[in-house]
Amino acid sequence: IEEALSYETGRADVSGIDFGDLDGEADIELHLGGLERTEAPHLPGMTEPETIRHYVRLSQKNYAIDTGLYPLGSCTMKHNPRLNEKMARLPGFGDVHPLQPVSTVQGALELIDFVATWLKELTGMPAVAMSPKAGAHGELCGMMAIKAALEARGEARSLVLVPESAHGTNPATAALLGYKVASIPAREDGTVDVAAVKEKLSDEVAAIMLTNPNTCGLFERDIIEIAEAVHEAGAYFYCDGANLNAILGRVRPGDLGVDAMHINLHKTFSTPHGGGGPGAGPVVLSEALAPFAPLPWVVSGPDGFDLVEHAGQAPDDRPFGRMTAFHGQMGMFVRAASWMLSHGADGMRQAAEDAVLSANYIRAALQDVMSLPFGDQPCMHEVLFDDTFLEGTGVSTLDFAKAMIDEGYHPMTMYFPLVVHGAMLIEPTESESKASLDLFIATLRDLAMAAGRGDTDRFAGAPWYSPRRRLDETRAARQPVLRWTPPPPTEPEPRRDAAE
Amino acid sequence: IEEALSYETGRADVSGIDFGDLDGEADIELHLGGLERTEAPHLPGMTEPETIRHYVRLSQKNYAIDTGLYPLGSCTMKHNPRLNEKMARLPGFGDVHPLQPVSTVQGALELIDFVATWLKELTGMPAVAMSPKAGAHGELCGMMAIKAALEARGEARSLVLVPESAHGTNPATAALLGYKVASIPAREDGTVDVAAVKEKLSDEVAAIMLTNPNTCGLFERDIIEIAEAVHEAGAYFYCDGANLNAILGRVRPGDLGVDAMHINLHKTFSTPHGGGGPGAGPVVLSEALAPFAPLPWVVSGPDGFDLVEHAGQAPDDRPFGRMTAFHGQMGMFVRAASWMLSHGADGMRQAAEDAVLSANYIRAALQDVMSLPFGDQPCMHEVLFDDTFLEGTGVSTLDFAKAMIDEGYHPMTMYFPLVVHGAMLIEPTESESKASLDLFIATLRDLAMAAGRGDTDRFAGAPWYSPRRRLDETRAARQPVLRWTPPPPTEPEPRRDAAE
Amino acid sequence: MRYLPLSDADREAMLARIGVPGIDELFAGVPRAAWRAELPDLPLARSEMEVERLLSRMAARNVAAGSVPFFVGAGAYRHHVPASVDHLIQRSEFLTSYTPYQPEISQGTLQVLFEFQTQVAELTGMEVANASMYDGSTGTGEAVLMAHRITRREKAVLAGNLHPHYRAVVENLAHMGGHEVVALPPVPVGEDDVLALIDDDTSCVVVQSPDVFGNLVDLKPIAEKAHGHGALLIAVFTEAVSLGLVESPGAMGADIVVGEGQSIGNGLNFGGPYVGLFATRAKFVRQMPGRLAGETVDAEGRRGFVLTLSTREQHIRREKATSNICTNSGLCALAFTIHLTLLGTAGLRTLARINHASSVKLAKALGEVPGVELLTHAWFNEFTIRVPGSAHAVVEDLAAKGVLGGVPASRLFPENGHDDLIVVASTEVNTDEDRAAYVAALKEVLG
Amino acid sequence: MRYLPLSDADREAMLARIGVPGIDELFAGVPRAAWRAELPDLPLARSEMEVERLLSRMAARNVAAGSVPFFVGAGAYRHHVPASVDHLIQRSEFLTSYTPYQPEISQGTLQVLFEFQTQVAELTGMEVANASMYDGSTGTGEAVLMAHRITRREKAVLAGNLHPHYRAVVENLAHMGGHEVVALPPVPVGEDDVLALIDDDTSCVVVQSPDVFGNLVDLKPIAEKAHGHGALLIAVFTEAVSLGLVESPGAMGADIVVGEGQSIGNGLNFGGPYVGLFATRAKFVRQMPGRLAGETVDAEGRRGFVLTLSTREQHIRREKATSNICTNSGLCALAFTIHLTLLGTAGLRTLARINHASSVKLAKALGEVPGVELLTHAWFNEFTIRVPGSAHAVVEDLAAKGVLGGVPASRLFPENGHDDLIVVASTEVNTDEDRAAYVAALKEVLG
Repeated sequence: IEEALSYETGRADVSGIDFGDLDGEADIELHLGGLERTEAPHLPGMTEPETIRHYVRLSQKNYAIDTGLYPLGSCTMKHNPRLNEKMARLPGFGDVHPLQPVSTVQGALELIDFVATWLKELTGMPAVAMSPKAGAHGELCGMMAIKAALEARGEARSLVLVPESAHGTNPATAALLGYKVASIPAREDGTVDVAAVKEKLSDEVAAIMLTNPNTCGLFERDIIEIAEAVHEAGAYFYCDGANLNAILGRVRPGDLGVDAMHINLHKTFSTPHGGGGPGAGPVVLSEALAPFAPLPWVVSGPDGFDLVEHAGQAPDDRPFGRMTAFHGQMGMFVRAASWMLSHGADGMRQAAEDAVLSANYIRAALQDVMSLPFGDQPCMHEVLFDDTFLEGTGVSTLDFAKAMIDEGYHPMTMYFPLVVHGAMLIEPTESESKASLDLFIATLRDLAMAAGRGDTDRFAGAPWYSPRRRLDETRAARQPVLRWTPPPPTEPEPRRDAAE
Repeated sequence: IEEALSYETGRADVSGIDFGDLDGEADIELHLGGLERTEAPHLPGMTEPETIRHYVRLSQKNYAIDTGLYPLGSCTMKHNPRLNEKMARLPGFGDVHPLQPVSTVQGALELIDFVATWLKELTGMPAVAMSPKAGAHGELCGMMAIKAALEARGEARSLVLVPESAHGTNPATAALLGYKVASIPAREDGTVDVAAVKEKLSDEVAAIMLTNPNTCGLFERDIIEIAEAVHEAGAYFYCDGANLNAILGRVRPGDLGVDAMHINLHKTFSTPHGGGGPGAGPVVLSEALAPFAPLPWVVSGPDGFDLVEHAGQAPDDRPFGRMTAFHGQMGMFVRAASWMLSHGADGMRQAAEDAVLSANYIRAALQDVMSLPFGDQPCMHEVLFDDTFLEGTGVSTLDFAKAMIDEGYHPMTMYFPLVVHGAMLIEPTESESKASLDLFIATLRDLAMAAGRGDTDRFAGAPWYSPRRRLDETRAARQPVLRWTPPPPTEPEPRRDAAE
Repeated sequence: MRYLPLSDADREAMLARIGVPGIDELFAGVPRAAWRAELPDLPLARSEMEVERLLSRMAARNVAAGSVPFFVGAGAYRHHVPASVDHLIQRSEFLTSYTPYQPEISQGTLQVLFEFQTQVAELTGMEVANASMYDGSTGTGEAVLMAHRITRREKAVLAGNLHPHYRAVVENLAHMGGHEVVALPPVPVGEDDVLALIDDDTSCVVVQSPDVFGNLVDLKPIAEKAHGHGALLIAVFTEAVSLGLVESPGAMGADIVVGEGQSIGNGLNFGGPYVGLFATRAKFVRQMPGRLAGETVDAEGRRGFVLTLSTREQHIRREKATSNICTNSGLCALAFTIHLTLLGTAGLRTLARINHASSVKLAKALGEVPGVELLTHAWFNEFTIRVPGSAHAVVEDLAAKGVLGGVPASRLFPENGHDDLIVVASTEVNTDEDRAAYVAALKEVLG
Repeated sequence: MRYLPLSDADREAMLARIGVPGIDELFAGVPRAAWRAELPDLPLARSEMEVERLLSRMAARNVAAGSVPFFVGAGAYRHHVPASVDHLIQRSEFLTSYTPYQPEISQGTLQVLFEFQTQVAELTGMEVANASMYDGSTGTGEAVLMAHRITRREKAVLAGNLHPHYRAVVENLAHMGGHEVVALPPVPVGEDDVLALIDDDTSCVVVQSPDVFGNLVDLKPIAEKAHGHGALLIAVFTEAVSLGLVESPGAMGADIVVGEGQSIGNGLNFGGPYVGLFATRAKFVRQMPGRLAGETVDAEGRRGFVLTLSTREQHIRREKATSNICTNSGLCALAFTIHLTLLGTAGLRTLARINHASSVKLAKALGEVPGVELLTHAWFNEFTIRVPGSAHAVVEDLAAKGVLGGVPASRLFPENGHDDLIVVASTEVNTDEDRAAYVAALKEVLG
């Protein structure tokens, strides 16, 4: 069933909001200094029944964790408990203003302090900056702290080392701060070679940005050595925390020599992705970087909690600046706190183990029909396949992934990381039952065998059964249509009522 | 995508509920007098992620008002505002016990009194019994009040008059109270003939049960005369209020001589149908019947509200008994109150007018391709077609309705009322936009013309595109399978893992 | 008006299409005498914000159970309902769908009902269950009528400790339908004479366990006696969680089991909507009232579900129907099914044991308050205490101190003289602090 | 654990299939030195009921805005959000879906973003908008960087009355990126010297209207001067509802419009998550940061939507990307879109007028309190008053009396000496009683 745009069905003079008694208020004398709007924005209005139906129908065109397994490697699409949503909507959290007097938000500050404390304990790091709004924002925050620390030392280093397998945000973040990016190749086994790192290290290197576990689904086995080498060179170790889910409660980044790491609350701590956001990306910091953490932060004292919002309030610290207005993604903190409390120390560790177990189960069950680029070694919470098994079949990674849609699954992450050809990165998370994993495995085996048989029809045109078939992305980019515009006026046709 | 039964995927030893600190409590010494359960019930358990996905996927197999027009005549499937759901969940309404001290539930009693007051004003009736749980329960309540009133007069009348076009609940209710049912035929124009009523009236007649507007979508034009005749014969006039939506704010049943009428809060006042319930069926009563209203009821006094729960508390009244435990469908009262307040006197009248207008719009737009059994006269909030237009096409009313499913619509009410052949009763309600009505009309025109063309393939096998095709109802009734049972034990097969 | 999609321009266009000058012409079938020119004497439309403000103020005049130490039961119980349950029942596709008469596009609701029926049958220890009744009390009324149909007798015997509202519903139906009811007086301690009343005219014996005072009742001797006289045993419960720990009525010989399902998945809601559970033996299924979902296949041979055996029902059988009922408590049944699926066998057992433990702790603590006597010997999560003086006054005094301490028996049985009894429930939601607050408040009130 | 579907038996079966004796073998890649044998030093798993109790207690230690007369603004505003908005954004298919990288099964999210982009462009009077930023402050930072890219200059001029947090974000980015920022001091009354600072090195001028004190600013002369020097005008707003009544930045000549969308569809949430709105001229679209949804067709020629122009983005361009941003504020943007669709042009205008009226009433009433001076002459729903003595103390005293009366300017600008100013907002949620309560409390505090 097709669903038109609100711009095609809505009407500017219709509203789904009544103002009741207040309607009269609108007639008051204006104090706008002559700046009244001259041209009204064109906003289609709909009554509530129309609005509900429009967005319910649109929602039905989406895939979601609640409707099926979401094997997107590096994205950690896990179950979002409904309790978390309920807690975030308590008026004491959801209906509190960021600039209310501190005396009226003691519980809110306590909540932030609570999440901070748990994040520090889980990562073994002494400090955390809570305000970054998402993972990439956290990266920016961490790298800013590094830059500030270097500046405090009077050094202006120019280079950041980033492995080939890194998320694109890593080099983009470094570049945003004016750094040049030097790429480090991966070893045969998919990990970063400590020798390759040492080779690039110099007094021009500000930091290395490593993802660990890395995007090949492997733990960087030389990480401690790498960290030591980096520190020896006077540089800092930024760790991309996107894959924290694999090691939660088992390994502490602080024990590995990490100086800064962002934490995606929307991955590891189950705050919902919401079709692409909002995220939340607190950054844990080492002793060396802690003094440079950005404003604001929460402090606790004998009279309760307080907020440090200005540098003048914290004479012993040297905050490098402010990442955003206000205090960070409070709504996400509440959800994460709910998840943390629910799991506890034992449940979090179990979650990490189950995530790793499930990824390895998929690896073991598919290795004979798909291909593992780095051989038969255990993976962490995600397993990376390449397209060797599709060679000569006429089926591409993209085709294979799109064919999964017809089987009722969201595709895995494709063509990432860049270090292997035709990458397929699968992350089941700890939220899937064994029955669900078995069905997923059976489906992928079936597809892999169909590809092997040369059943290319099933792949080339896929998906067939989704709300849309393959979309022309080239056309979208070449002739961008980024908003609705009114259709060109046509000759008025003789009026034809649908009812006639 | 298929979804297995919870009994097939759940596991008795799995739970989606944790008890945390309370787990230890379970080991306490028992005080059960030796009545501990010997055989555990077989209940499949699922963790929360599994449960959410199971029921989300099941929900996706349902049609709903929120997903499309629901043209079920006599059912009044209108928009259910989300505000109502929010209000019903306020802790002060949703988390209050029916037997708390009256001093702690003053707001709850006020709410019941509020709804009662509005219902009385809207119907022009002096009293209302709030406790009936649904429409049919309200009928039972109203007819009990009539029986009680007759008994109080020392009369034991034996007969209830019911027109052919009545809902099945009417005769069923009369029978439940030991009455014989005498049927009254409809006139050519679809209404009840006052002469036919008078002919059946006698001192054995306890009541007439009339639906008004009736199930042919017509207002009973002789209703006042009928009421007078009924009263003259010493009988009472029970009005089935299912179709109140047509006349809300424009006609008061109390002005028509009605003695008792139930009100479906889940129809006229938009409390959600929820896949079949819960409903709520308060009954308004005339002066003659008011003293016999069942327990309990709310009274207001200088010190606030009070509850009359026992006959002894109301020496001047003669309650006939109790319809149910506690005070009725409070949760539905809150939703109805929210709808009433939102619409106000003006909005309710407008809703009724829009409902009538929309039904007539459909009538006017389809009358040339479908067939109206009672000619070209205005209808109320629903329009009745018969299958004359399908004669000779090989397409039945059922086929026609099932073909609507493939077009994305829920079928209309079929084969009811019984007074016309192959009835199709369409009620759009006031919740549809003109664009939505136009699309519905265009679809039905298209189907009617396809049937006329003899395009029987489109109908005979329909629906083709729904989660299930036509289901074998005969088999279901002949060999009833009303619950899951464990599959018979089979020879253990050699273990075959899905992963292999 | 935010809920009405037609604009004035739409209305005019539609009237033109219909061919009438105004809306009044469409009401031409209504006798002029019945037309109301003026609007109802009620306030005009209000904004969402205003409605929210008004109703929130009303709600704030109630003491929400969750805001105080809370021990009220006697037919409705406060339990913790997981957030996921309320989330799922608010899915548009469940909330705003109709009775699943068109099975092709209602498999969601139908499969849920099939799961529900299986769960209820398992829970009660019976073979089949229907898709739910309005609530426990009306279900009990229907059970008695069903027993009359099966036995072709018309006398029901009611145990004294049946919930008085349930009894009132049965008596009312019997009175109105011309049947006989013999009801015993309530007996807070000890047993009543229900066995003695069973004779060859008896259609059914109706016994509640846990009863309204909290006592657990061994149904086996009653079933035996009833069956010996060709009568049926109707077992009633008001606390569904008890079935996780207490012997099932089916195992004790009941023929029809009926009860209130509110405790699982549903909030207190000041008494409604609730969900009546109704189960019986397979051989009685065609005499069972209410809606039933059944398994079948579709045109392609795939398993599917439909409403079935509707030839029992009013919309087909009219005056010959088994009941006039034509709704179930669908959404409440859905909540019940989801919550019970989350619990599973293991979770229900733990929940039941925690409830029992909670009430045992409270019973012991209250029994040690000077002047208070614990009357109940075997119970699940509810029991009865005797206090010096008026129980009604004690409960009011407790409420004034912020403790909702139970139901005075005099509110349930105003004519039976049990003025010094309080029926007290304690569930998994009650903490040690709640119980300590009760004990402290009671000491103050009595002291 | 209720969220973990694997049972111990499942785990064993899976380990066996993998062919390892235990879970530790799967962590073999982790250096032994980094293994933690013991659990983190944190409490163990808790039940839903316990978590609810703990977090509810924390929440209860805050004064919820809706529970008191509330007039706090300065970058976040309390408006009424219809219940339907929150219902819809909680639909599983919106709430628990990922970034719509697979357009075939993400048309719901993509079409919403396309509607959102159109609405934002219309609202701001611009040609195109992106699919949202984290919030208004970070969006402002991105806007400045975008202006640098377009003009190939690196000096930004900030008006004094830009929200100080926004200014801090811009300054931080500039400092870290090696760019120049010239920022003027705040000017509660009158105009600052922004015009004088624009020169041929200027990349952009950043001006907020309504500004942080509530003043409306005529952007036309600033746009003219900026354009004359080849610089861009970045117009900032923190109150999106103002765009329903105040001249659009686009109409006044802005090149980039950026602001906070929280006011529409989103609650206060103690500062986040919010939704940044970002719009510009069509010719700058390839320099725009953030996600974009675009229209195209599928293999059958049907209209559909995709994420597009991603060659600007980090996952393709890596260090050459326009920004490192890789999320938007999807769910908040959805709430914004739904609420704005409910409002429509007519509803937004009425809402904006009601807001203005609400603040005009309050401004007049407060201005009549002895000792209080109303400083703002032209405003939307927020204005600044001068009180005798410390504004900080007055606000605290008001809070103690149960009125949240605004933000002391000293909290915003601690180093600029405006210690006697309070920034006060009044919206459609404020009633006459709220305003009367404020006036009364203020008189008491000052009296």
